[in-house]
Amino acid sequence: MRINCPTCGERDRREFYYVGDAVALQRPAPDAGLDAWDDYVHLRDNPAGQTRDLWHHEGGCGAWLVVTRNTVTHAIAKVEMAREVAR
Amino acid sequence: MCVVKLTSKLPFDGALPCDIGPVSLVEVGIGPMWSVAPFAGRQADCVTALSKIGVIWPDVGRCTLLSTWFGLDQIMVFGSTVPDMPAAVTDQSDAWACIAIKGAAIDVLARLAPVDLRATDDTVWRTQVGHMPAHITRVSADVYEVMVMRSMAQTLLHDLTRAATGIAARG
Amino acid sequence: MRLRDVDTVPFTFDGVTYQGVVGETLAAALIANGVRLVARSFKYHRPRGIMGAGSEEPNALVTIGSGADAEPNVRATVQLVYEGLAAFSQNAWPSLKSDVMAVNDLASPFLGAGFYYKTFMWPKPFWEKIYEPIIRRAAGLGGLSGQPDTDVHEKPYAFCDVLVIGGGPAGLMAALVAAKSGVDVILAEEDTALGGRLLAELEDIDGLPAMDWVAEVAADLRDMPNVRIMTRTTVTGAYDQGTFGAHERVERDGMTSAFWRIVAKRSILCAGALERGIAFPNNDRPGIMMAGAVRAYVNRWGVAPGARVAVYGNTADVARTARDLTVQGIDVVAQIDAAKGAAVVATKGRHALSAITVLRGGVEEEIAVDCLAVTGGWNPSVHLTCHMNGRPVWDDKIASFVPTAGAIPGMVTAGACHGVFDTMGCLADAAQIAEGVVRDLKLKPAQIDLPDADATPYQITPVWSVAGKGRKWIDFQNDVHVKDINLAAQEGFKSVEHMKRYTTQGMAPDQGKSSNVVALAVLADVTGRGIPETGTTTFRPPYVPVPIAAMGAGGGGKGFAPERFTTSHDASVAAAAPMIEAGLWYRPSYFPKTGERTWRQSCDREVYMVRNAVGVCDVSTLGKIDIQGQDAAALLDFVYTNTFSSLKVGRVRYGLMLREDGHVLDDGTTARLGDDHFVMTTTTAAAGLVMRHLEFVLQVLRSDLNARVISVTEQWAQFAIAGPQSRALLNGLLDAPVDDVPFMGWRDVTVGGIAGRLFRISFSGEMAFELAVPSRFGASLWDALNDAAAALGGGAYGMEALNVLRIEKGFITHAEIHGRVTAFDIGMDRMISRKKDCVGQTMAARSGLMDENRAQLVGLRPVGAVKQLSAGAHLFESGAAPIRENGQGYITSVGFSPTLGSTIALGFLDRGRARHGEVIRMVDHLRDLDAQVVVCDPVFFDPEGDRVRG
Amino acid sequence: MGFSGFRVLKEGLFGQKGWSAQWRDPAPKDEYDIVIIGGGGHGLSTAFYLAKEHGLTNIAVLEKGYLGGGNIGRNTTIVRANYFLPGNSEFYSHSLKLWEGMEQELNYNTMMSQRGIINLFHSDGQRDAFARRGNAMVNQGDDAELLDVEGVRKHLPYLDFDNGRFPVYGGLMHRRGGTARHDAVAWGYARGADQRGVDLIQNCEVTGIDIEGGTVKGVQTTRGAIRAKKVAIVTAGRSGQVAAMAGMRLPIESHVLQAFVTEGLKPVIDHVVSFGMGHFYISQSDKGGLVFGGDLDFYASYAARGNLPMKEHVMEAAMTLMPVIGKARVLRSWGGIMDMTPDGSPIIDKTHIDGLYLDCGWCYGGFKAVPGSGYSFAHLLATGQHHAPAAGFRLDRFRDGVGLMDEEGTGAQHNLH
Repeated sequence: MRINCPTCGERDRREFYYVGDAVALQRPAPDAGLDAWDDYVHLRDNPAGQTRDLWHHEGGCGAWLVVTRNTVTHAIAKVEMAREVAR
Repeated sequence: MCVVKLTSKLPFDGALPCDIGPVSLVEVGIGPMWSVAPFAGRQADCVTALSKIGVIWPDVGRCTLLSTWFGLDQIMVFGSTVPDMPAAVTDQSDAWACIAIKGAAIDVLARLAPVDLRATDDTVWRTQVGHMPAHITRVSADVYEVMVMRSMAQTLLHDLTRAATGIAARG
Repeated sequence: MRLRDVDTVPFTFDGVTYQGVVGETLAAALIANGVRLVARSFKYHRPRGIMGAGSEEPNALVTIGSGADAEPNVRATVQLVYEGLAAFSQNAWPSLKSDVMAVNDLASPFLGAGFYYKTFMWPKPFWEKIYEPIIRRAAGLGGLSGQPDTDVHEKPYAFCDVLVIGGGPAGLMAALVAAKSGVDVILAEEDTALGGRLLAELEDIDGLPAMDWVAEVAADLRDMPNVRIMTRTTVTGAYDQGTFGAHERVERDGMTSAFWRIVAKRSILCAGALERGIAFPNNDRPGIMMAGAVRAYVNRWGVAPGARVAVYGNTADVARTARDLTVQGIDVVAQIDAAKGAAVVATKGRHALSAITVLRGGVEEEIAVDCLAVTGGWNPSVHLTCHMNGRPVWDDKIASFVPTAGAIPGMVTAGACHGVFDTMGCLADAAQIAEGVVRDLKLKPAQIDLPDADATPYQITPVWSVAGKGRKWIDFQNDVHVKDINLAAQEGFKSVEHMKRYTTQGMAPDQGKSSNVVALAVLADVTGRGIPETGTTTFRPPYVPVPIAAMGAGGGGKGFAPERFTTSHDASVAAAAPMIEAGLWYRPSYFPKTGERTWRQSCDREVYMVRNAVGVCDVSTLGKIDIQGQDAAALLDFVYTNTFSSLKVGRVRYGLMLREDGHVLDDGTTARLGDDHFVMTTTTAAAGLVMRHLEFVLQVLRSDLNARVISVTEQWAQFAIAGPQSRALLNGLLDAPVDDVPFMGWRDVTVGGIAGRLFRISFSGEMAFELAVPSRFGASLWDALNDAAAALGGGAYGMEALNVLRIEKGFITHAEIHGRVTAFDIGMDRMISRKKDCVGQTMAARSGLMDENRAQLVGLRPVGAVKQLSAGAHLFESGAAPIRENGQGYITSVGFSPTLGSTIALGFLDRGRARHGEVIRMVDHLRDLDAQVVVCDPVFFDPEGDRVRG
Repeated sequence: MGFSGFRVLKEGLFGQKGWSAQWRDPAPKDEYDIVIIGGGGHGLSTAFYLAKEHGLTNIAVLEKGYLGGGNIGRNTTIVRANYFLPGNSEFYSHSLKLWEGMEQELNYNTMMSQRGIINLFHSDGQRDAFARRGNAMVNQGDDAELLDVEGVRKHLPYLDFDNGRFPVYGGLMHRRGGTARHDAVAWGYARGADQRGVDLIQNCEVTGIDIEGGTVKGVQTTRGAIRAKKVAIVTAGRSGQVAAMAGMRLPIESHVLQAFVTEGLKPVIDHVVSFGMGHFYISQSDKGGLVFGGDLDFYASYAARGNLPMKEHVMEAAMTLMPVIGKARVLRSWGGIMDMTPDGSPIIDKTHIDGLYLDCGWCYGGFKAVPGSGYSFAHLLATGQHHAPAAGFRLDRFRDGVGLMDEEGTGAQHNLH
């Protein structure tokens, strides 16, 4: 598996750390309530198909990336810098 | 008050140079090296500040005579001082260990680093060498330099030796 | 028998010396020497000979070499002969000829598919004691030597624009077109030589022998700098985004293999096709071979598989095989055309084929033969196209499966694996396909003139199995025959996956390469479905089996993970300190002094030394992260539970970090170097994790914060100087006195003119400092610290003493903050500031994480006869039975405190903070300990903290 | 029709003609008391125990492919009861007891082989953690022994004790742990359920869950609508999709776990062995193949196949721990879809929809749980009450943080368990 890091170009999967669904980009407010936080920390859409997940180019430039990827085929449609998506 | 005299020690401390088949491994003394990470939106100011002391800001994945790209928003600058600039600057002179691989360098690194090493001179990679985080520089077609964290110097030597031995065994 | 004059060298098979040609396959050499019986089958121990001529060989598996380097299950059809090669048969005892386990074959009526699911159940204990050991010994093929693998294995990477898989006519043409068009090409070929089927066939290209054309193209390719030809390299797997695994066998001294990770923008699969058999009675006798293999032995290797050969099959290959044999002067005694209904219905010969019975036009005729060449047609080698879940599709025209287009992104197929079986067709197909690939890469394809080659169209009348008495073998390796498949269907195992799993067809070392299509056809027949709707099982990587040592190359011994050494490592080793692994680091356990016989004596002395004089300890392994920027303090406020924006420059604060789920992530101290500048320390274990976490916060959660983080762990060698004499030591060592450094303060200092940092922090409860200098001076400073400490009655202390010192003070490590622990559990919930948001704050407030009944950090001391406590022991109420229902907690850390003269422990106990003074029971079943302990505050020593403040 | 050595002999003499199908191939009825979605190990054992323990037989198991086609047929077949957190301890202990009586209970040889499991440790800290686990196992009434390095050497002389990157300090031995023949477990439960009247319906994919007024009414399938009083979702890696049909989001992320088998070899490894400093565990099947695995590939996936980095990591671990198997050749690698939860422990619970039940989140530990899960889930389905050993597997524990069972201590990141 190879991921096209916007900084470094296409790199082998072994350089990347995976954290999970890009839900982290929508961190609830501290007072958003337990349901919102349960959603954020635990519940997942877990689609069989297109998903957005967060990877860290830990073995490369150090960028956190939002990867749009198909969980059935492993095809990667888009890779973005997380901080740009987060803005 | 006694006066203590501290002596310095290089990461490979006498273990290098060594030759394995067609491959030579030589320690590269890094000297003073500073990490420079411009604060948000201030890279242009840093480029200007460095240019005044003759340091060219490297492009992503490139090095220059006195600087090298080192990661997201981060370069290393070589030289005894760095100017004041709107950046996080740290002394990294002692944090890394560096070996120059001469002769069959691409073949050696092809056994350790998961990157396409076909490139022009002065290309650099942040990647892994074996299981270590590393910084690779293509000095020339036949010479590549590899930096790993200082504490992993022995493992770098171990891995490079193993790779070179494999190449030598093929004849 | 050899058909040519050759130079030979000796080799042995089962101890008998034969003559072989260097570079030919062991199978060819055995055939040349008239060896027919080479193996015993897996289940019934049937005598078996050589069937094929390639890596798909199902029968002729042998062990190469003996002693440590013995290599089991090597296909005789790929092993090359060298002088002194020693090969051995497998799975037979006492000998290949008279194998006692062949008794299984007699019992075969009872040992049909799945029989073992129905028996061996009584009496119950007999399974592990009797049945299973017998089955295990009987099963398996070859044996491992029991010695570590000593061969050299490499694991390189390679990158190219186009990977051409297979160096037959299609692969050569594809590579030529791509290379001439200017793309970087890797051509991977499993065989030692390029040419593919052309190596084995009598064919002309442009009016000359086909191999002349092969040699010309190969030379052309070798001359191009953008081409890399990798022979003896099998592409074993296709993975995501154009990544391939490939296994190269390098046969030189001290080197056996390389496992390549090849990355290609595009790939062209030219893997050819594999011949399939026909299921006729007793079709497994040594001497019954694939027709294509017979031609390979005759044409390529110049050895005759028999003197009286019959050919049986359903394509033009029957005539072709007969022709090639006749050319070599071998007697072809019968051509049996299955397409016209003729069949072989019986065979004879126990250890070698002696006769066949042919049924033609209703008449049976027995013919004496010593070799029968069989072809049931060809199956395109679709395997790699299935590695990403692609399903091949049935093609009636060739009565086989062809690849689904696009099954592997970036891969196209050409030639025989694409369903094109004539040479001319392969060349044209490959050229066209390669041109498309070149265009795809935005280049202009070079025009290559196609040579003139054989264009005989492929025609086939499918024949799967024939009637007749006797077992008709399909999967030779796992001994599966037609009746087994019928029985599976009869018992309801009608889906192809069920059939495979019930009969084990296709699960042997050849992964069904020789048997899958025939088995499917038989299953389709018995279930009354067509082959397409019956479907296929999935081909999984690797295409051919790969040694663990090859894919695990570099992992052996110390190569598994980096070793990290501190600058004091050599000095610690010189001081005879046992070095222990701490994550990737090595740290000294203790520093033995003359006369000390046990580690405890050393540890006790070191603890005493720190409490009463001064000790020095290398703490460089702790993570150090430099944090700068106008929002540096805000970042710290967000990642720590407590507030750092209020910390004054020159001061240090302890901080606690949570995961977003509210549990403790790590702890450590952070010093404020300037208004916008901090340096954070982490635990050794969590250094990398915290660094990643900070980047996560800065780039994902709080990209609004303007701050930069970078690890400075390696820049600094840092040493703890702990004990009442620590200040005296430093005042004697540093260039200026340090009397003004307050507890939890830090200063820039110089040591012999070298700039460093001094932090007054303590992990021992004594007045203590940590002195950091650039790493190049670490070794030298360590020596100086040891000398200075010795002069004050102190010295170095190791991990054991460090552990005791911190337990005495109730300081936690990851033994306590083990991932399930909350700030509440360790009594630090008040450190979670409510005035600001921080990671984990909300979830830490969940009811379950703040429950009074949770296990809480406590200290424990023995109060009964048993004085020994143990980490990992569980806690119970005094007098309660030590069972799960009564469990109330557990011990995390234990040490003998020489200061208190007692073993002391930290642990977690239900409602522990409210139970100080209570006597409870500690039970360690595994170490046979049962002790009475009293619950106390986790701070055993100097609870007021007077000593640390000096 | 019972299986026995006698019948094997008899059928052998008469050309195997007397064996009938091991289960029927019924068409789905219009209505059942309970519809179980998923014909894998857990679904089949649930059906079996509903019939056997609760006398409920108007039950259908709906399987979109073939019975036992999911993780039950793709795992490394390890059976054990070596957990240390309350909630897990009692459940796996119960499950192991069911394993020990399985062959007799099912009249099917599932080849349960209690050859012993040795979890190796490589530091003092790991030893203490394993001691804590072992003590929990003994507290629960299961077996555990702490081996020092010499103790390990006696059992596993072939390990590299001298050169490995992480020396072996010792091991936790669990003698009652072992392996079993995975397919046979599915088939045995299927046959047992079928014999008791359960309809096992293959090639029947559920496409919708009918819910009216907060109560489940049945399911839509590729073979028509089926009404049901209760619907049980037991679909492992696909739980998220099936629950979504009922409008639910689950605390699950599906990941790929790879497994490997080598060519057949004469006996070399007699136990189940796991490495403590990398992800690697191994045993040898009765057919002689070395069966081994490692950790997840770590990215969410439904592809049931993995990539090279984890394969290489697993093989490198093998080489540092037991280089004697270096010459064994990997024959096949494959992947399963793991339903990973935020604490690494499973869910057996009712849902907020009346009549809709959930059994999922087995992460990569589902095989050993097959009998226990079916037994406990059947109990819940039949009685409406949690079966005591599985009472901790509540769905709401994540929300309120009560009774989390994070054995690894890695927190609410699904792929870290």
